[in-house]
Amino acid sequence: MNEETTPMSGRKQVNDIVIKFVGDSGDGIQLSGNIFADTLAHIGLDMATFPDFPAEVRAPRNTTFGVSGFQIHFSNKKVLTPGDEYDVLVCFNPASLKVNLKNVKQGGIIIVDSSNFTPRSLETAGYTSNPLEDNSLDNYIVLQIPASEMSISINSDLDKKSAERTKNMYILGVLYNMFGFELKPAINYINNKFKNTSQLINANLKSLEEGYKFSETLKNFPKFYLAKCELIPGKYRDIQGNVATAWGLMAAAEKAGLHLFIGSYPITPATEILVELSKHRELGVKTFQAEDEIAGITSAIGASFAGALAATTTSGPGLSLKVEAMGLAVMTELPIVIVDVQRAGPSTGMPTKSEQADLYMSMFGRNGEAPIPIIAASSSVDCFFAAFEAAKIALEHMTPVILLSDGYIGLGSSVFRIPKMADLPEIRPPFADPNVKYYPYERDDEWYVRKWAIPGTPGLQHRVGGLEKSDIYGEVTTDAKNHEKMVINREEKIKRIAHKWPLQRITGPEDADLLVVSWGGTKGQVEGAIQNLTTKGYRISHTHFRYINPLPLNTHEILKSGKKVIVCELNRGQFANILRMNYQDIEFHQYNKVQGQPFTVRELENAFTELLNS
Amino acid sequence: MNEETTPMSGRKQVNDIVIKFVGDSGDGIQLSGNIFADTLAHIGLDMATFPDFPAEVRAPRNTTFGVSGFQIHFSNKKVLTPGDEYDVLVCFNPASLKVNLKNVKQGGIIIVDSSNFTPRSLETAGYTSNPLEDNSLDNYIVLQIPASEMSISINSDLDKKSAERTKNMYILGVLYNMFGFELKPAINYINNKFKNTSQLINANLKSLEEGYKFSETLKNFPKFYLAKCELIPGKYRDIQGNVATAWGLMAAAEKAGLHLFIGSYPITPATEILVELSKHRELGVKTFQAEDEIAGITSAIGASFAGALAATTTSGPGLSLKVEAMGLAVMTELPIVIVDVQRAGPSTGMPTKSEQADLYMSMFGRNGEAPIPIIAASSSVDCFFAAFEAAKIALEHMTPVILLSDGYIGLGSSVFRIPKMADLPEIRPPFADPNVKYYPYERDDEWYVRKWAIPGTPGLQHRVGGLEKSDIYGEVTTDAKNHEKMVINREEKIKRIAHKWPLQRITGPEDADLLVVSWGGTKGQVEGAIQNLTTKGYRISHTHFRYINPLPLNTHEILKSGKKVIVCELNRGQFANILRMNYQDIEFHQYNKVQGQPFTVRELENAFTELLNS
Amino acid sequence: MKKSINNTIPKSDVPLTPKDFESDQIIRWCPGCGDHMIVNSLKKVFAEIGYKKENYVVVSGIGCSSRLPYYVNSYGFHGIHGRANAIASGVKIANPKLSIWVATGDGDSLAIGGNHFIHVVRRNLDMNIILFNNQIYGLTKGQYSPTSPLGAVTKTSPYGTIEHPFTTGELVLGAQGTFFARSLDILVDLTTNVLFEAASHDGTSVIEIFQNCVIFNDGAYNEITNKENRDDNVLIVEDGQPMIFGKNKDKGLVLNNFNLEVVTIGENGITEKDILVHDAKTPSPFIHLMLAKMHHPWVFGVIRKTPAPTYDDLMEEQISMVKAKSNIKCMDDLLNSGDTWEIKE
Amino acid sequence: MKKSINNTIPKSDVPLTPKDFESDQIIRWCPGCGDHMIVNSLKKVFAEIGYKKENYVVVSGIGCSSRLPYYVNSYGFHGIHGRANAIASGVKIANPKLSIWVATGDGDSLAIGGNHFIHVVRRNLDMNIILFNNQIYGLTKGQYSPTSPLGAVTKTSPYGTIEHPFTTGELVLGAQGTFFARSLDILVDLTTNVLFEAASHDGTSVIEIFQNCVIFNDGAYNEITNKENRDDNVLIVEDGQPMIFGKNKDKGLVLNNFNLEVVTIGENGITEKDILVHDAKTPSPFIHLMLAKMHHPWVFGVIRKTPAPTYDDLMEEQISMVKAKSNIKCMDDLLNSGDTWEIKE
Ligand SMILES: Cc1ncc(C[n+]2csc(CCOP(=O)(O)OP(=O)(O)O)c2C)c(N)n1
Ligand SMILES: Cc1ncc(C[n+]2csc(CCOP(=O)(O)OP(=O)(O)O)c2C)c(N)n1
Ligand code: SF4
Ligand code: SF4
Ligand SMILES: [Mg+2]
Ligand SMILES: [Mg+2]
Repeated sequence: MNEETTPMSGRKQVNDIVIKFVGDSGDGIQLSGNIFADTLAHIGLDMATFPDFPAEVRAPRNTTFGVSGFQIHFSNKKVLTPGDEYDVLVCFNPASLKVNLKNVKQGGIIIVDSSNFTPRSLETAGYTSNPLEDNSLDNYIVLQIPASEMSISINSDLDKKSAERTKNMYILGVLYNMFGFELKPAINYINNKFKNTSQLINANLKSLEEGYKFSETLKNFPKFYLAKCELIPGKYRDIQGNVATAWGLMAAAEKAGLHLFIGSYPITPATEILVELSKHRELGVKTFQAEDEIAGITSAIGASFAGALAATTTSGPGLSLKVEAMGLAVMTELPIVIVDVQRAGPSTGMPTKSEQADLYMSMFGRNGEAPIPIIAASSSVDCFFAAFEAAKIALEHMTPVILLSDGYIGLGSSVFRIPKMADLPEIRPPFADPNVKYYPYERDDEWYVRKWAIPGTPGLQHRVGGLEKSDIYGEVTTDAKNHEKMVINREEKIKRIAHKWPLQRITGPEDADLLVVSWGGTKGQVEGAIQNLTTKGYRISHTHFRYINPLPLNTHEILKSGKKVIVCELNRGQFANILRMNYQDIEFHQYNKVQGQPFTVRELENAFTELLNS
Repeated sequence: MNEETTPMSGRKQVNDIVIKFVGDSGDGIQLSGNIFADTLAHIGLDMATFPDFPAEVRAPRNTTFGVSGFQIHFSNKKVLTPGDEYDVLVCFNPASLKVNLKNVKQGGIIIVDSSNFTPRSLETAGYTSNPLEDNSLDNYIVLQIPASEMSISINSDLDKKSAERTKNMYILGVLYNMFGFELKPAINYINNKFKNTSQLINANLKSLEEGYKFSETLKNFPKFYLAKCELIPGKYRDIQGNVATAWGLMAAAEKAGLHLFIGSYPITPATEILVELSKHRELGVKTFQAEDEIAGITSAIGASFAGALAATTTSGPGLSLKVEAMGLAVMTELPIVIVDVQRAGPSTGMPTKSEQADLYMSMFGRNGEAPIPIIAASSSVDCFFAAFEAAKIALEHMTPVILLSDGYIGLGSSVFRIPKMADLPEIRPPFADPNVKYYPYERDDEWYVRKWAIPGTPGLQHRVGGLEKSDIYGEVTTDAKNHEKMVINREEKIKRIAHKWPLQRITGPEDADLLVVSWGGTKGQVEGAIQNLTTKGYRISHTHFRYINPLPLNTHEILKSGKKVIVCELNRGQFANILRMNYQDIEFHQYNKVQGQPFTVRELENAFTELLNS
Repeated sequence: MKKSINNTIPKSDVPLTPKDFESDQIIRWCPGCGDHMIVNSLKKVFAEIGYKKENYVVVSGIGCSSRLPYYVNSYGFHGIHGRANAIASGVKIANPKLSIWVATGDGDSLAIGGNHFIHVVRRNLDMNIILFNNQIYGLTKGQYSPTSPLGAVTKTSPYGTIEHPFTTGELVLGAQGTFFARSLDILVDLTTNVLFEAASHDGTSVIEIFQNCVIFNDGAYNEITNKENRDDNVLIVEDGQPMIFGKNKDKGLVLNNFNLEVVTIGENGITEKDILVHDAKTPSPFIHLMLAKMHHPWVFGVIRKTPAPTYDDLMEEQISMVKAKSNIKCMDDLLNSGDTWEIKE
Repeated sequence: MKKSINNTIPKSDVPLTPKDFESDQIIRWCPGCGDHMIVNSLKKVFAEIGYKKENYVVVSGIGCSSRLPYYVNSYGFHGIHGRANAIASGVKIANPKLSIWVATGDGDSLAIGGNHFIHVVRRNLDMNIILFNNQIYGLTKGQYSPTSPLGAVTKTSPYGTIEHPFTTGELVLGAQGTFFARSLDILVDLTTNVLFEAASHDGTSVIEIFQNCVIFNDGAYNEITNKENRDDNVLIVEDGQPMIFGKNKDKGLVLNNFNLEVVTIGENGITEKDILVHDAKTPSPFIHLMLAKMHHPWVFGVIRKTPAPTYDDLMEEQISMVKAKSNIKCMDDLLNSGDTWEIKE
């Protein structure tokens, strides 16, 4: 919570707060979270949020497996992650307290809707005694708010069920008071959200205001304020990782002057990308909800052949189904972006949980020699830039590109400094010149890229396909030497993309005692841990990989800079092994976690200090 | 040709001969080859054969891309490969001469059906002058046999087309004389083959005998004889790799006392496995020709759940489609055998050509952490034993197992010393005891294997599936620690299989200057090259991997034994990279070829000596 | 009284009740979801059919509906998305003595799993496919499915879908289906009846159940579930019975030219005798197709049940036949068959 | 005289001939294969249709039939096995101004590609699918396919298949198809005609062509190709014409009860007037289904051609409509829309 003791109008100053709302799926958790985040945005704070859904659409009430959550980390400084532990836990029922208590900071605040701590709900949650009464919460500041009862009683004009539903606003009122926020942004949000039913607007606003007032009556009610934000000036918005991916692709299409085609099949946690893109017919986005993942990618390959910027979005099991068609895209050398929002596997695994275990498949999962560039987004906001870059590489190098995201950054949100389209790099696909004789597999000498001839262009008629083709001419052939040449051409084309990547960077001392290697969506946690350890005086440096294939040109040099090197990833060591293949002279330690959960900053700190001390 | 000069009845003794028959698809190439091989078998020689099909079913006549071939290598000693270069080339048309001449040994024999060297056929083959007349074949012994013309004239009772078709028998007659073989086995074969049409029998026999006689009239007709065979005593047969795979699976089913279920979709070069298995209803084999590869493997998983020995057979593009379901088999821990007869990729690639480039996909091509054991057959005959062993491991360890074969050994044949079923190892699946309470994910401590409860058994009702399950109990859960535990359980189960593998062996000196590493279907060529170099005095050793995942327990020790280590494979270095991941302290050189063709012994010799001299 | 089922699947020695099929798992469907009613019908029919408990196998893909195997005490396989019918095919072929039940959704069997669906129907493999049609992808939270009506507004079609939907029955018939029945989640007895009929059919039985997804597609079937006019919108057919329906049982179907037409008994001289009698057994699919396609009224009950050889029976027959004729009785025979030779010492 | 085609695909300024579509590739089909004739019909019809040359796209999967794109001078995509229809869908949606032709086989579109096939048909995407039905997997050398008749002896069914085949037309209708036609490889003119009709249809046109595989399934269509009785086994339908056939043009179809029946004109008082007139345009699929299913005689020509909105048109319309209403005209607008805030210096 980073308290500072400068009092101001009786409030403690804080710089950094993690709040988590938890309860049943029907408790309005996500809505409360969104309203709160919206207000934070209006105040101009940095933040990261993460929703935490149960696997079930509507699990039975009050069960521990049915708990839904929404976590917000906000600060006047840069926010790296949605946070490990909570300063404030807002619980709508006993089950949610049970599941989340272990992550509340010692001395943290627990706000409960005490109306819901009935004997029955305590029992279904598996409590044998009421934690609000048995002193088990003595190390926390517990605020008992009878939110459901109060909401019903102050909204007696409404039916009981609807009135009770406003309990989340009641508690929100308490929070606004706690942090000294004006109610204005919340009021606007509510007005907007329920715009067609004034009765609901009234009830929600009433509960919000009453909750605010009620909190004043509480003994020892803790009050805080946040100092002015230190973000770089600019225009900001809050953005979910999956939405950022969608927008990144759209931005690339606009920049390249192409139509965007999306061939996808819904799958958790990638579905939101398709959902978002379906909304944007106004920008000409063509979303094709295919009958399966195979049709998703093959329609995208068809659209690419026809001259669109084409992409397909999925998660692990869906990526598995695209393997054959990825090979076709390699062979036809057509640009497509394949987005994989990784989830916990193998097989169906744990669909709502996150992991980084599709890296092997992305690198190696094709029949034959079929290299594909891989970019891994490092945060929700980075999904925008990574998607843009994946599209740029695909279009300019005539190749499929895999963009790895994960459930954690894909479903999480963070604050996005809005770029200007004019500031994004140009994208220039290698269109064939209709006035020059066209050879489908002729390459330029520098990048080994073939030209793109779009159907409808007179004179460029040609054929592509999955059979091996002759160099330059693109005729079907089984000639032995030609095959080897083409295999090497395709390999070389991908290798050379490394010249387009920025050099790999390192933060921290050049000759650190420990170099931490990370990739993809774990960046925030690793940075957090390293900042903490650096503050504590450790000589520790960090290099984060966004470009996985090909590896940046200076990778070896960077990796040699640490006395010890540790690779942290949410799998059993896939990136570490890829590095071993490439850099045999470096010893790679590993820190791995396969629990469907992100790293916590604390466990990373422990792992690093342990290795440093060993 | 390994000639020895002991003359016997005017014949030179030879120990080792490579013959290749080449011509149009319609020229009866495969039939001639089969009859010749059958005779070799009756004589009791060792041999290996390889058919070489064009990509087209019936390509246009006389085109170079339409050439069909059949290669036979026979010897009175152990035969390692179908051979690099031909002692005798039998050409039915100019195009086939054109394509194959480069691989005829200097001074080798070229037999041509001279009737087919017409101006027109020379032209479609791309000859500007007739090679039979322009001295370009001066370094070879050329035997011009007007086989087509003669066949027509001696079979004037038949229509011209049918009469001409017997030209292959005419030339076969020449060969039988050349090697001093009796015509008896060939006559029996022909009688059998054409049993329903006595007219065809007569014509074929007439041509065969006339060809034999005709060769006597040739000037300088070379004649050979082979010394007595040195194979170990026993009963032998000739077997194609794909048939051997089919039989290996059938043998495993019989040994385990289970029904065999095959869920497959046809694909070159794996189709013959399905074709062979479809013939064996008499042994209760259930072949299910599925609508696609996904139904192939998922039906096999269903059959496995129901208690069958289940397998699916395919090649690269088909394996790509099975990726998602392989993950399901990993998660449900059900036994299935996945046979991949590798062909040249990526994508559709070159379907009739061979390669070893599906290794990466086999090792790493799944979403999530999903390890699968891999066995690679090392020869056509070894397909039998490798398939048997794959099934045994699958059944005893409750896991999918990948069996890697390739087009070269799958379509090739070699001589098989017929085993007795009683001599094959027992197979004992871990059936659940109906009298003990059943927990689907309870494991034995030694092998980490869960028990197999077969539907229809009273009291063992349970559920499996692709979602993560709780340890022991098998309930659906997203518990973080449980997931990690299960990931590690599955990993550990596969790792421990290494204790079941025989130790990795090395042939050659313990402290060789060069250790050659190979795996899968290249064994014969590599052994051949090493034998030759050893004879020449090089200190060179060889270790061939049949067990790819997990690697045999002593692999590190073996690899450390060579001063230099080179990994040879028909891809861009996939196994070499897997070894690098595991053994960072060893420097691996590579020799790779991706031409859709097997290694030649000669090129390997060159590569090895080059490295030795560098 | 139900007629009993006669086939090769072994029967239980003791009478069974739905309780025997109660599972110990907590049901995780949304409160009010139609799925709850379907699983109840299933447990009832398992008891009625009376096979040995351990011979039931329930197979599913992925989706809300595909969670069903957890909620029935039987051998169960919760597969991967779209592959339920292929997995089930393997189970049945491997052991034809098992009674196979597939629980699947409009996404699972008509989107990603469409190919396996039409192929199992074509092969007439003896199994029962319960297709929960809620016209939506439930588990992934509300995208349109291949049965969503043209124009449906869903998460992925904010401006309305532009796709013509399948109708399950037509697809089944187009794929050479031998059994098609339809029910509605709330009609628990009808569901139990048609499931029984499905079980008694040798071949692939497709039972489409209109199922309400209260969360993402609530009211999709209002037209046929609302009390006021559902009787006029619902025709429940029975083999051998005239196709009469309506609040007052005065409406019926007749064939007019090439189309089915609704008439009112008592009007224009129409009597009960004029009403078409349902013939579920006729091999000809034409009237069945018309019934499956009709919307006013919607037709429920067993629309088609026509005998044809099953894949699994033909497989077993072929094996017996070949076995009887062959000299090869074991692997040693096979290994030593055909051309072999001996190398002597 | 053919009527010309009117739609949004741009027309060639100069008249075209089949020569314009001749490719420079050596044809690699077996001599005598039916495929040779089909590609000739296609080149003819491309010229007749008269779109700009560069606007034709030919897409295929894998199989002998799928080699076709090499033998036509156009933009071509030789895809992977089973995916031709999905690839083609992407091409068409991305650029509706292209004329799309899919060349596919009974394996490619009915076995591995069955799902994409039924879905494209359902969506009524404007493209033309030429399905070469040789009742066998040709390229992989002779395994049975989903259209091989029950009992067929092939490489993978040495004792005869145990699978009921699909009939393409029924599957198309079951999938809500709007166009189905049938031809025979040797009837080059009929093929050209039905291809033209397909091109003029807005929506998914399926043209099934019975094709002889001389190598692995020679004579599969003997019944309808042998000179002696083919006229009595073949009915070529034309929209608006009575369905008459036979050597002496004296046979015809009538509806009897619910079935089509063959009658002889002049017998039992039957006159030409009694013969059913073919109506390809009727939305009702029933008679079309009967025609597609019939075996004595086999029915050729355009069996169904009924108007319905296409996916690609609806997509373009939806885009225009949404564009017209939205304030968001470019990415900068979108990025700055909704809730944003500014941090000042
Ligand atoms: C290969 C794969 N693709 C996509 C998904 C995501 N997914 C799970 S269920 C489902 C659709 C479910 O719809 P339906 O079958 O109608 O079942 P319902 O939930 O409506 O009962 C989807 C798209 C998945 N699990 N696996
Ligand atoms: C994924 C995949 N599976 C299988 C194959 C092998 N294969 C190629 S073509 C074919 C069947 C061809 O049959 P059909 O579509 O009827 O075409 P035809 O050759 O008869 O014209 C098969 C099984 C493949 N190339 N790719
Ligand atoms: S989401 Fe819909 S289908 Fe799924 S359980 Fe809930 S109500 Fe049922
Ligand atoms: S195999 Fe059959 S279908 Fe293929 S080209 Fe030859 S004749 Fe035609
Ligand atoms: Mg559904
Ligand atoms: Mg075919």
